[in-house]
Amino acid sequence: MLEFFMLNITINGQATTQNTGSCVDAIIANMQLVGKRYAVERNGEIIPKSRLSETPIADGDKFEIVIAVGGG
Amino acid sequence: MLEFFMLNITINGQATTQNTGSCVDAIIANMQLVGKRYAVERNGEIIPKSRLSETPIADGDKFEIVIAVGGG
Amino acid sequence: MLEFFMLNITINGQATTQNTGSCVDAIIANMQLVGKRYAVERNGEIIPKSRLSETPIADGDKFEIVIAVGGG
Amino acid sequence: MLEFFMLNITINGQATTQNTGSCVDAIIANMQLVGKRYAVERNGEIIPKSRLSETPIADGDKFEIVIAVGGG
Amino acid sequence: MHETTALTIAGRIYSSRLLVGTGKYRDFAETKLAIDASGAQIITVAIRRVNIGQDPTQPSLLDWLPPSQYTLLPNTAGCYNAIEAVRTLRLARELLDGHKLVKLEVLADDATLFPNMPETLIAAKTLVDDGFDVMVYCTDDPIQAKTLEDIGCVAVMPLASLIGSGMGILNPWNLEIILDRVSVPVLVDAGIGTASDASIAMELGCDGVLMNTAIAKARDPVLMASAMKKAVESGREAFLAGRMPKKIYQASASSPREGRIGT
Amino acid sequence: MHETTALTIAGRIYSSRLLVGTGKYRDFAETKLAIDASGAQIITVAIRRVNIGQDPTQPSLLDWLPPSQYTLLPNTAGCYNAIEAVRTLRLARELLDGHKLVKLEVLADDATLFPNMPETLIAAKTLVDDGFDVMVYCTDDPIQAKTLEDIGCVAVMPLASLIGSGMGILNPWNLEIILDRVSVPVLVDAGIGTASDASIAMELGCDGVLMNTAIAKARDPVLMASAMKKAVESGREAFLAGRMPKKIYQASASSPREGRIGT
Amino acid sequence: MHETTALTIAGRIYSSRLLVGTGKYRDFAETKLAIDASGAQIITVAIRRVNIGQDPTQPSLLDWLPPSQYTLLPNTAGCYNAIEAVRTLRLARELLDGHKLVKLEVLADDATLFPNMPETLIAAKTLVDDGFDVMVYCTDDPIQAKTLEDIGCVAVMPLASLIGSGMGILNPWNLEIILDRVSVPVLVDAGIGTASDASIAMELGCDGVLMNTAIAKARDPVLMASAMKKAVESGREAFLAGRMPKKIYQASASSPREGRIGT
Amino acid sequence: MHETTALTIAGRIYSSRLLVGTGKYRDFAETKLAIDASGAQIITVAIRRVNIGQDPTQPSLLDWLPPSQYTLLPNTAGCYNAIEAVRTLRLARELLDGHKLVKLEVLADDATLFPNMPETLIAAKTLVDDGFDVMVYCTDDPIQAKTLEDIGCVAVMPLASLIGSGMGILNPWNLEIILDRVSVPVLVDAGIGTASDASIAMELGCDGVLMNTAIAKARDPVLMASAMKKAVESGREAFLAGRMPKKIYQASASSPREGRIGT
Repeated sequence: MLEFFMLNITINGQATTQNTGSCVDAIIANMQLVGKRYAVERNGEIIPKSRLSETPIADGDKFEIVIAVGGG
Repeated sequence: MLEFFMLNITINGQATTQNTGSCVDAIIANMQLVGKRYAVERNGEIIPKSRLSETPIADGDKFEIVIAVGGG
Repeated sequence: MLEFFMLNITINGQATTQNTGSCVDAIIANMQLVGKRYAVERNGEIIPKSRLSETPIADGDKFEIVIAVGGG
Repeated sequence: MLEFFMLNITINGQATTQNTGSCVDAIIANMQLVGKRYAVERNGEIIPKSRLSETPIADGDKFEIVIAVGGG
Repeated sequence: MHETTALTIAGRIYSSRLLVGTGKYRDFAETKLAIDASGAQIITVAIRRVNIGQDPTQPSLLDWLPPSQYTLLPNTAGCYNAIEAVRTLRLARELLDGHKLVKLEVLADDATLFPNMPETLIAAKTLVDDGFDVMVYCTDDPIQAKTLEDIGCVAVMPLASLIGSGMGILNPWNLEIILDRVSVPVLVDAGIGTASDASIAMELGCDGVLMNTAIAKARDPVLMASAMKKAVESGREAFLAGRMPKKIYQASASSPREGRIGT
Repeated sequence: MHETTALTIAGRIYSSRLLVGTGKYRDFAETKLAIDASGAQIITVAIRRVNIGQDPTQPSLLDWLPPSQYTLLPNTAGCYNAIEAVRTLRLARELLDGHKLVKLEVLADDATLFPNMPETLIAAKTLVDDGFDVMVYCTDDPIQAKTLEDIGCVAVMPLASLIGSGMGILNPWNLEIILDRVSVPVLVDAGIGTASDASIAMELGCDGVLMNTAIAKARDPVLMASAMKKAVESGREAFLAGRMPKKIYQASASSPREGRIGT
Repeated sequence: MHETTALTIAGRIYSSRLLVGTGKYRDFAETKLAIDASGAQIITVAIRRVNIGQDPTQPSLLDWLPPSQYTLLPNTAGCYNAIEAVRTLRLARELLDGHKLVKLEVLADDATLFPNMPETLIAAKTLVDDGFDVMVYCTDDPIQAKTLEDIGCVAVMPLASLIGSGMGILNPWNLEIILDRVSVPVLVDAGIGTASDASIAMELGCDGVLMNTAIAKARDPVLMASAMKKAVESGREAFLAGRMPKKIYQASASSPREGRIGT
Repeated sequence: MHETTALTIAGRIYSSRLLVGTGKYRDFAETKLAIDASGAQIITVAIRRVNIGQDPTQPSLLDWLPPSQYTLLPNTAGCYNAIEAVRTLRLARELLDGHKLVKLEVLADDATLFPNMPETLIAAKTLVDDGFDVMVYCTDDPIQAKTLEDIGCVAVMPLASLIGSGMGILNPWNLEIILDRVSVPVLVDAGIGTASDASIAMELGCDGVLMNTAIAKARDPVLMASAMKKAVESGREAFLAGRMPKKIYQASASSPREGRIGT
């Protein structure tokens, strides 16, 4: 019944889960991006970094988490 | 009082007059275009040649009467 | 002792022999060029066709016999 | 009778005269080229600078006296 | 498509791949002589207001070049937006008794006569929906040329260089991409200056060439028209014949290397 | 001289300004078909040793292309110095019963087939003194081209680019100086790759073009020969017709600016 | 505008007129060395998803090229419509703490990476309204380049030739019209292959050049970066110095004609 | 040889690959400023008759440009045959105290200033036998350039285009053959018009560039001299760095194709 308490979400196109009640900053922590430069989009809307810790994750959320890479 | 019975119209951007009750074919006749290739637009709408003789001129009508000329 | 009666000559860079006493037209005949377009050079000098039959071959003569071929 | 004692010479294409007995260095002095960079050709032959003072001028001598100028 | 020998536009076959304009000539007689020397079957005409008061007894362009003998291609030269262009071609259709084949050109400004692509896309859509067979003057942008084909235009006609400039083909590489992408006929329109410009366009694989000034403003327009006819045919034949490969610094003798006389 | 319409070389008039070589074809039949499609009247041939042992019953080049129908132009392809070249052309004269018109080319090396100009000048002098009418392959150096005219050559033939390279005209500016300086016919020889290259040479004012590989090594030599015929005629007509001036960023409308419909 | 010596974009002055990309290098170390050799102050970066599972302890691009030392220019490479491009740049702005200067490029397809102009116009309008300072990759269509300026873009960046092609400037004439029409900085973006290509762009009067592949894919990227730095400075100085006029066949001696020695 | 980084002529090493002339400037002050801005170490001078009656108190060219600071390269500009050229350089050697490094140019005529190659070959042989180190102005004929090397010239200097024309490099293909054939330094002499022309010459692999008019007749000669210094360095570095290959219609993205945001 564990999954009963889990949220099914998508990060960068990949399905994964999070504990209910956690906020978006938890994802950043899991990805070890704390202190790095990144940006987060949830369901097509950008979430400012300042709000990540106050934004609860909802079941079915789709996240895009991006960084800067080399490009022309 | 003659102008009282005249219609004020515009042909190819120039103001002119026509007798009340006349149809568009009268303009073609005046311009001696009968038997030539031309096209007539009244107030932005094309009048097929076949309809010119049944289309009465109204006061304030704007006509464009065109022919083919040399062009690249 | 046969070679005693033969002349050693070169035609188009290849060594060959001719009977003593024969004239240049004999070479043309051997090469089956009679009636064709060709030119003959002996030891660097051109021999006019008209003279081939009166030009005896000498031992050691070097001949160039040429025709026209496709060229740009 | 003065010209009797003078030598008729040509310098850079212009006719002029010099006193008899003078050497080529006199020309250089007249032209105020002393201490400058120049070269002297007499009748088509170059005279080394070191020899100018020991080279007497002869009547009819043709001199070219050149310097360096701007050029591409 | 660009490989076939006959030029087919909107289902009709043309033996000549040279299209010419009728402007800028000394008079109608010269126009007629030059056009006939060019062998062109499709000729462009402009649509203009009748000048009130002009002598109606004078022969007109169409008296010299009757629709019975030439495929007239009314253009929208002088139109600077989609609305003007559409109005002009609807008048042309009425004038030519329902004629559907037209040349759309929407210009951006007088100084360059460069195509206004956004307006051109709008006008093309409107005209295609209205049943016209649209040949369209455009930039050499391969993407928008393809869009014009997708809209339903029957031919795309990128400029070689500015109208009336005679600068020739400034960017053959873009033309090559267009030829690679577009299935309808691709004709170079505008910028041809001399015969070799037309040959080069055809050697690239273009389906045809449209020109006016290069002929009309040559010192001898009729002779230049003949030159252009041969140039287009020559370039087409060279394209179909398949040119030799270029060899950079590897000369090869045209005569056999063997059998040279000895020394 | 370069303005006249007929091509006159050594006092003889030719209606075709395209000269072609006879090398590199699949066989004599293709050679003959291509040459006839080109309309060429002057065709070059090489002089080579008879291969001892070759089947003498086989037809030869001249059986296919008899001197009675074509002006044969023997060349010295493969000669690397003046002596070889002179010997070769004397043999050619004997072979062709006193024929005087010849093409002199003295090559520098196999890799470039570039003209050896010092040897070319020597050979040209010798041949002119010996009564030949010399058409001479040379670099595009305007000064030495003029020298060759002064020596008495009947035509100068600068290379457009390396023989067999198909690179086209690499330096039209030098050709223009040659055309300005030289009175005898100037023909572009070597380097033509496709039809427009030939058109461009003629538009520059050249009196003719000589080519071989561009035709023989096209995918379809006979069709390319036809393309070249039209290209040379087209370029000549364009030259005589006088092209429109180039206008840099000054477009001018081909349709009248007046009388456009109002809005 | 194009005459001034300092490059000003969105009110900020840059001493270097060379902008470089950060893609295609062997590693970050080489990227850093090449960028510093180029003297570039503005460098483009792409925005991409974090690869889940990638080692987060590894240094990232921005560790090597910190925003404190370079003006980062996030681009939309890989976006094929306006919506993707706008989303990407909004993420970039968040990522770079509100950074407004961005490079918009909406590509048409993978094969050409040609700009999709209709989508580019839509995205540019949206981004300008959203407060971005938009530098925009576009075709060399002078009309649409002007439209992009009118929309409020801070720089227009026409391609010289296809991205990554190294073909150089295929149509300088269109660039000249753009420079004549547009007041905001005009930078050539894409297609530069070697140093002289960059010089030529600057000699035309362009305000700057943006490149990536020409440096990253040279045999020695760091040395090529230095070459490009000098090429851009050299071309700019030549533009400002005012080149001598070209003289066609009118040579003039560089040395005085008088005073040569007699003979 | 052309691969080495230092320029060595007649055993002496030069850090600058730009050689400049001293003619056509407003005055000696501008000449000096421009030459110093160019960084040139070798500067050409002409040899002329002293004007009788000219003010001897005025400073001369060599007072501004002393042989102690520059390598003077006396030329034979204005000489139209071998004899004049040899006489002129012997005077130069006397004038410069036995200086051996000279520039030979034998011109054909005033209108083109084109090299007279036959006379150039004669003069080169005479001068080499007389102990001179001869740098020789010549045509771009690869065969005669090689002959000049074989005669013993220390550098060959083909023209890019006519002296003073500013037309740039008209035939890079011939230069490439020369670079492939000749081992002594190859410098482009004459015809450079702007900075990119010099870059292109160096990118081809030339060992140096000699110019005069392009700097002296720019609107701002001193700034153009600086541009030329950077252009030559830039072109050389690009040559050594090894440019990316050109890709014809095969664009490749500069940003990674993976990891773009989903939609």
